[in-house]
Order: sequence, then structure tokens, then C-alpha cells
Amino acid sequence: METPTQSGSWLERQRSIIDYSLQSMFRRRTKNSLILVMYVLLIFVVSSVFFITGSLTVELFSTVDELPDITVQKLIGGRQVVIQESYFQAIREIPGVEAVEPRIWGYFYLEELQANFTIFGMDLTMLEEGEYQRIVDWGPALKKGEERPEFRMIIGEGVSRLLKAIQMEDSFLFFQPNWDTAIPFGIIGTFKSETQLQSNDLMVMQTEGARRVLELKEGEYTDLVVHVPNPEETKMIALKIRRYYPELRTVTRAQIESTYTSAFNWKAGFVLSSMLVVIFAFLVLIWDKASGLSPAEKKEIGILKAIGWDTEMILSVKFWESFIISLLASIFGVILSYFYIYWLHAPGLKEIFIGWSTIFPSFDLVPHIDLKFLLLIVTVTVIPYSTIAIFPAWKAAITDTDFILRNN
Amino acid sequence: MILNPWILTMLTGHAALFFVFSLATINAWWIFSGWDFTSSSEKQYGLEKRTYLVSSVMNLTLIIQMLMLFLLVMAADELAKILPGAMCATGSLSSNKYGFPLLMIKIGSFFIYFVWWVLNYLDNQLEDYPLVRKKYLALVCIFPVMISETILLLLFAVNLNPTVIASCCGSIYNESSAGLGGTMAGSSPLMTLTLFFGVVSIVLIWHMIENIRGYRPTKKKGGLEALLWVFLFVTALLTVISFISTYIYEMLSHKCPFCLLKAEYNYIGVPLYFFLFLATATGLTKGVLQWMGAEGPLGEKAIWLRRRLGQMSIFSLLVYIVVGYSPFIIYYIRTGRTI
Amino acid sequence: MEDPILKTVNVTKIYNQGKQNEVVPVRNASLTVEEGTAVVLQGPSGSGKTTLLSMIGCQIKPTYGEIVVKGKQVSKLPEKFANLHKREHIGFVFQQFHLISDLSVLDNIILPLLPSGIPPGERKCRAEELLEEFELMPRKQFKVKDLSGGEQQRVAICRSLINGCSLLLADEPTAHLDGQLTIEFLKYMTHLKEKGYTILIASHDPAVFKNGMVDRIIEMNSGEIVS
Amino acid sequence: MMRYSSKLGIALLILMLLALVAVVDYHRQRAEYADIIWMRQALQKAVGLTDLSITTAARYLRHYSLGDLTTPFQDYPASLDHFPAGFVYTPPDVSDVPKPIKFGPLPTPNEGK
Repeated sequence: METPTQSGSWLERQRSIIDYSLQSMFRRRTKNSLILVMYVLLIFVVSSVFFITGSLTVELFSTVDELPDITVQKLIGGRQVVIQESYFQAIREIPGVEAVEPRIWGYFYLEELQANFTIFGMDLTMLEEGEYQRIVDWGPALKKGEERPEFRMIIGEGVSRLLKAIQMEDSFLFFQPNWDTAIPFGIIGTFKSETQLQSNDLMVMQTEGARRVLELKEGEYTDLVVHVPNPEETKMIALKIRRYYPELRTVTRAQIESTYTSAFNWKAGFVLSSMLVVIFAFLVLIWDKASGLSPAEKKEIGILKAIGWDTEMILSVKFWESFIISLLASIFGVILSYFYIYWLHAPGLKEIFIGWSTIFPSFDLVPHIDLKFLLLIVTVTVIPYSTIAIFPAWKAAITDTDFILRNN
Repeated sequence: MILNPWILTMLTGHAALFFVFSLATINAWWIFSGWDFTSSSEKQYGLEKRTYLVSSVMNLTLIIQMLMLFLLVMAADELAKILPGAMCATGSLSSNKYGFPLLMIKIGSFFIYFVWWVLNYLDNQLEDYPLVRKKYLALVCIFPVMISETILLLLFAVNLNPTVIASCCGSIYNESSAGLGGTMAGSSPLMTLTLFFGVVSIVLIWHMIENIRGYRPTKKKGGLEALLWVFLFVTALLTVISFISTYIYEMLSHKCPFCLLKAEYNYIGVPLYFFLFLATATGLTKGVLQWMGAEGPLGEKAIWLRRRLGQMSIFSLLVYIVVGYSPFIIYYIRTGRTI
Repeated sequence: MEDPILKTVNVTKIYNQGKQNEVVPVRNASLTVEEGTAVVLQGPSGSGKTTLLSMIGCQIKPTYGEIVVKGKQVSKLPEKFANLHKREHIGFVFQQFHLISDLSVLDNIILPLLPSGIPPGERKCRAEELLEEFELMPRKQFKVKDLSGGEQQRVAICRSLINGCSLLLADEPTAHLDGQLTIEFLKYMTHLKEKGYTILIASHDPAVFKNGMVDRIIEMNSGEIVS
Repeated sequence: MMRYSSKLGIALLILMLLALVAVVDYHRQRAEYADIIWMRQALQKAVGLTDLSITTAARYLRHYSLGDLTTPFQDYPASLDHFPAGFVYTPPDVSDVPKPIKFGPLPTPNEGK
């Protein structure tokens, strides 16, 4: 349906308009580069937030399959207290439970360094043999451990770094206020840096040593871990444990998963909602820049209309202008944020998301980008932009030729 | 719950949508009530200018609505991670009673906007704007749909409750479960396939008859055609649930219309639904155009437009069939049997 | 008889109708212009020449009356279709030229062709032909703001002709030109008339309406056509 | 002279190349990650403690999936645990914890699945 004047193809027409839009944007480069820079920044920040959330969630979920099915703790008066040996015999008898393991763990606060360490007691021979050997850098201090096997431990890299600063690389002197003398613990190895994310603040020691440090009596444990082979039954068994022993609380793996997700979603939401202010400021800027047509621009549009451009044509020019800006800003912003997060490892932003600590792991974020994120980024930036840009564009497009005919 | 980024994004996008649509509606009302083609008063001239605003705003609305439809499914899928028991979009959407109505109203309004958009395009090509009052009145009439969509979205977002156990697609699209989903999944593939391909062949035959010289399009036939496409859309969805999905997941028990949009299945659902929606939208619009009296007052342009829409709908339908049924064919060639 | 290329019937333009500051720049103007003639709209400033010319050039809409250009009733057309018609058949040279000053001469001239989607090769071809004709070739890549008044006017004429129109409207073309340039301008107009263009000039410059190429003079006074 | 749209095309092409670099890098990093994941899973299996040690500032944050709403006061109100870190984590979701005392018959094991 070719009208005689539209002799060129649709494609060529659009291309001509794009040419013109680019040319006119280029002629007003100060204003347009300001908008572009703001836009890139906005998309950069939004996508950084989504990328970092996605990656951290993936980090958390990477080991989720290895988590215990049910963790059982004893609560009295709203506090977690030690759990007695008698419980796990009873829990093991619940049908569907494969095994129950007691655990000994707790924290150790070192005032000089203002650091909290996690102490975990286990049979270290398990790590010293078999495939688990691979996760530890075995140190030269192995012999010290051999002298007093119950006081040997493996520490995380972060702990090791801190202890180096106070010259306790090979052994660490544990001391609690009520003790008469300090107990030296031989450090037989360090967990490899690959496992830093989990092991950074860990001091894994032989069960007896841990008992001593945490001052747990024989037959007392921090909590219990229940293995349930059939995932369908987990929930039911957790419920049964709580029914039989109301003083116990159970944490299932599914609950941990959902805690993880909501922790980071909550933060992304928080950052995003504080960013709504930024988005709003950006929109105000766009509105201001776009609606306050300069007399020169207004004259230009008047001229175009006087020489036969119709309103739709001007609207297409404006459409292409905002489309091109959005396209460039989206692609550039997303790429920029990729390199910021995964090459530079998000300096500044990472701290907001993972909190702070004395022993901070220097882990690298592993990229995890779902195409969904891109949709999210587009929705939260480009849609408000085009919405706000449409009204000034229309205002510009309906400029009357009267304007130039009369005001000269 | 409101602080979830997906919910926030949906609300932001919908706020934009609502804003532009309200703008369009207000202007549409002004134009509708003040339009006088014979007058050359400044008021009429101003209204003429407003038509451009409505047009460009509605272009944007259509695009945003498409994005938002997609986003709703994606968001529902993502929310499933937080809602206990939900495994995919189905779970989140069914976790409260507003989810599925929201999805349906979104699909419906997408088609309505599409039809309006085409009518507007056609009208703007004609020198005397024959549809002008009708189309703006229609826009004002669509507004309640928009409002109910907004209310549903808000209700859905507010009532998303992580403590209520949701269901997964395995239980909703399960032959043994009650409710619409169960009925859809339970209907035998043979029946839905017969139904779907029956409608498809009627559409194809219809298309061929139309191209025969001497075919007389009437209002009634147009309406019938539009209805036929709606029916085709529904049956196509039925086959997706009861037949196509089983070959994409390669599991007899997995019947879900949403999971196939995931990366695990190479986003195969994206082209599948895209072409289904395109086919339905264009086919539906073609029918509506005829119902509006395309051959009479709307003239040459309408005939041309109808032909283009017809070609587009048939083409998209065929692509949909190819995309949707190739997993089955590949499976059949590989194993020599059906699931 | 062949239809006239331009015909107006009782054209009236009223600004701010019904208000205190109502202005009627043009009242009941009826005129016809035959194809291939050169007509001058003459009258003192404020007599409504420019307004009438703008209405004929589809720049503004008349409040009442009919304007038929090339057999098409343009006065009642919606803006979009009036523009389409204008783009195709009418060339308009403004008093102030109205060029986009930070674009080059060539870019200015091809502006009216952009909405039609004519390929760039052909656009350039047509533009260069015109530049050649109006002796502007050496100025092709100059920015318009660096040109003299006479050159700017020639650019404006080139721009108005590039769409292949047959009706050329010029509003006070000699207002900003000195005697020498006025003669030059009239030389070009004569040339265009010989090529078959219909020319309608609004002017109160005697050098224009006393020129030999002018076929007819229409006199206007306070918004009405006197003769 | 080159058309502006062609220039834009080239600019987009360059951006696409950059994007391609990012995509290639993405896959490279993901591949490297596989080994790291194995080690982490091994540690997790051996030690069995949950949570990432990214916030060790306060003990109730170190294992926040095993913390509870009252944890900040676990020892004594003037706990040495650092406060500000508490801002960045919400308390774990305990709403899904099965209620021990519930009247009526036990739900079937498949409930909610």
C-alpha cells in the first residue's frame, strides 16, 4: 500500500530517520551525553545489584545438597543449650531416620583481634585420610600434633592470616578467663583457599580438644544432625521430633534454603528500593531535559514541520532517540557491570551485600547470569524512562509551524 | 514480601503501564466527547494533536504489556524459590487465589490492546478517520480491565505469603488432581490433539476459501473467525499441557506450561508462546476487522491489512506447530515410540 | 479548461475566535492560479499576505473556506495528510529562510526527502543537481550559518524544490536582499518559471511585482483581496 | 561520508564484541568454578557446618540459618558481638517450622509436595 510520496521502502525510511535522530543528538552532544552517562550509571548499578545477588545466592546454594537434612537443637528459655546424649538414641529410633550424629561446635572470641572464630570438633583422622586430604594444605607442623593428638587443629585461611600477625602460626594458645593455664593447640594444616567461603573462620579440632575449649562435659553436645534418606519424609520426621520433645527445635534443609534466598532477596530489595530515589532523580532529569525544549530545538522542529514532516515523523525521531539511548545505555551498562563484578570483584558493593567482618574472605564471585536478570534490568530502567520520555516527545512533536511563522 | 526485587520490578513496570494507560484514557475521553470532524476550531485542532499522544502512548502500552506478561511468568518462577513447596511458576501463581486470574487478565488484555493497536493503525491511515469515535470509546471501555488488573496485581503481591505451603506443577497439572489444571492435564492427549488439529484445519481451510474469488465477507463471518482463533488459542494451550510438554521434559508425569520457559529446556517455550500469541493476535484481529465492516467503509487499506494479518497468522501458526511438535518428532525418530 | 493548480474559496482565518483579542488576518479570500503562471500577492505589511500564503502552503489551517491544491481539498485534511500533500506538491520559501543553521548545505537540502525514504544515493543526486543549478556546488559542505544572506536564500529555494513540487510559494523573498541580490533572485525565478513551475510570491517590493516575468498581481489590503 | 546509522551499527558491533568477551569469560569462569565447588562440597560433607563465613562479626550472624530471634541476647545483654552487622541480615524465617502441638490427625507424609 504505497502512497505515492512514500516511494522509498519502509526500512530506508526508518534508516533515514535514525540518521537524522543521531545527527540531531550529536549536535546536542553535551545534553545527550549527560543523559547517556546517567543512564549507563543507573543500569550499571541496577544490574550490579542483580548480578551480585544472583551470584551470592548461587554460592550459598552450591553446597546446599551437602547440608544435613535436619539439625536438632535444644532450646530452654529461648536460648540454645547443650543437648544430651540421651536424645539421639531416641531420635534414631524414629522410622525413616538413617543416622544421628552429635556435633560439637561453638565460637571463640579473641579480644585482641576482635575476631570471632568458629570452633568445630570432629575426628580429624577423617580429614587426614582419603579424598578429603585434598581440601587441606598440610603444614610442616604435623609433628606437633602428633605429640598431643587431642590438641591438634586445622584452621581456615583467614584465621591463619590473623594468627600470623600475632606470631602464632604453628600453634595457638587457647585461654579462657576461668582457666589456670593456657592450652597450646598445634596447627597441622590450613584449609585450601578454594574453600575459603566456608572455612575462613574455622578452627576444626579434635573432638576432645574442642570439648575442652568449649567446656562441654562428656555426654553433652552442641546439637544433633539427623540424616533422612528420603527427602519426602524430612518434614514429617522433623515434626515428629518436635512432638516428642517440645524443647527441641528442628531446622530442615528446606528452611535453610529459603532463609538464604530471602536474606539476599531482602537485601536486593532494600538496595533497589533505596535506588528508587536515584531512579526518580534520573527521571526528573530526563523530564527536565526533554520537556524544556530549547528555543533552538523548538525552532528546528517547527522548520521540519513546515517543510513537510508530519507529527508522526517527529514522534519517530523522538522514539528513535530514546530507543538508541536506551539500547546503548543498556548494553553498555550491563557489560560494564559484568566487568565490575566479575573482574574487579565488586569493590564497594560486595561489602554492602555480605556484611563486614574482621576475618573477611577474599573470595571471587562466580558469575551466574540468567537471562531473566536482563529482563528485570530492562523493566526497571528502560520502561520508566520511555514512559517519562513520551510526554515531552509528544509536546515537541505537536509544535506548530505557527511558532516559526509568527515569531521571527 | 513486597521487598522482593521481582515484586518491586513488577510493581514499577505496572505503575508505568497504569500511568501511560490512564493518560491515554483521559485523552481518549476528551477526544471522544469533543470530536467534530467538520469543525476547524482550535479545539478540534488541539484534539487532533491529542490523537498522536494516544497513539504513541498505546504503542508503548502494548510493548510494556508484552514485557509484563513475560515478566509475570518469570517472576512467578523466581518467587517459587521462596515459597515453600512451589517448584515453578505454577506454584507461585496458585499460592493465592489472585495469581491465575491475574495471568488470565494479562493475556486477555494483551489481545485487546493488540486489536486496538491494529485498528488505530488502520484508522490513522485513512484520511477521514472513520473509526475515531468508536476506537476512543473502546479505549475508555477497556480502562476497567486495566483497573482490575492493577487491583489483582496488588492483591497478588500483598497476599504472597511465604508461610503458606504452595503446590508444585506436579500436583496441579496432575491427572488425579481436581480443578482446572487437573482437568487440562487429565484430558487425553489424543482428544486435545484431535481438537487442536481440527481447529487448525478449519482455520487453514477458511484461509483458502477466503482467497477464492467471489468469497463474500460478512460481519457474522468475521465474528466467527475471531471466536475460532480464541478457541484455537485455548486448545493450543491444552495441547501444550497434555502433549507437547511431556516430550520437552521427556517425563510422563511432568506436565507444566511454565517450566518450558526455563533455561534448563533451552528457553524453548519462548518461541513457542511467542508464535502462538502472534498467531492468535493477528488472526483474532483479522476477524475483528471484518466484524467492524472491513470491506465496506474501511476500504482498500483494510483489505490489504486483513490479507497481511491473515498471512502473518497462518505463518506464525505453522511456526508454532513446527516448534511445538519437533521435540515429539525427534523423540519418535530417536526411540521409535511415543511416551 | 484544465483545472487551476490552486484555487481558494472564501478563505478566512481567525485567531483567538470569540475572545477579546480576536484577530482576522485574512477574510473571504478567493483566488485562482493557473498552472505555469507567476503571480504576486501584493500589499503592505500586515495585509494578510503571509497568512494567506501559509494557508495555501498547508502551514496553517483556515478557519473557514476551501483551498484546493492540485485538485485536492487540503483545507479540511487532517494535519498528517495535508503534510503528505504538501511534501509532494508544494515548495515554500520562508521570509527568514528557516534553515537549520548547524547543518551543512547538503544536509539542509535533503531534509524534506527524509520522511519519504528515498535512498541516500538518489537524495544526493537530486540535491547536487539543484546545487549545480543554483551555483552552490562549492558551498556544499559549508554550515549554513557560514553563508551569506543571498546564498542562504538559494539554499532555501533548493530545499523547497527538492521534493519535485510544481507550485513554489515565496514569502517576502526580497525583504533581506539588497538591489543586486534581488535582481539575481528574480533571474532565478524567471528561470524556474520557464521550467514550468507555478510561482506565487507575497511581496511589497516594487522590484518584484514590476518585473516582467510576473503574469498577474493580486492586491491585498487589511485581510481582503482588493483586486 | 559514512551514514550516522552505519556509525551506530559499528558502535553496536563493538559493544556486541565486548558482550561476546563477557560471555566467553562467563563460561571460562564457570568452568574453573567446577573444581572449587567440588572442594567446597567436600568440606561441607566433612565438617557439616552450614552457612558461608562471610560475616563473622557477630556469632549470631556466622550461622544465621541456625540462629534464632533471641540469639543476640544469648549470653548477656552487653554482648561483645558487634551490632551493625545485624542490619544486613534479616532473622531467619521460622514461620515454616512445624508447630509441635497440633490437634487432630497427623498430616500424611506427602502433604504439601
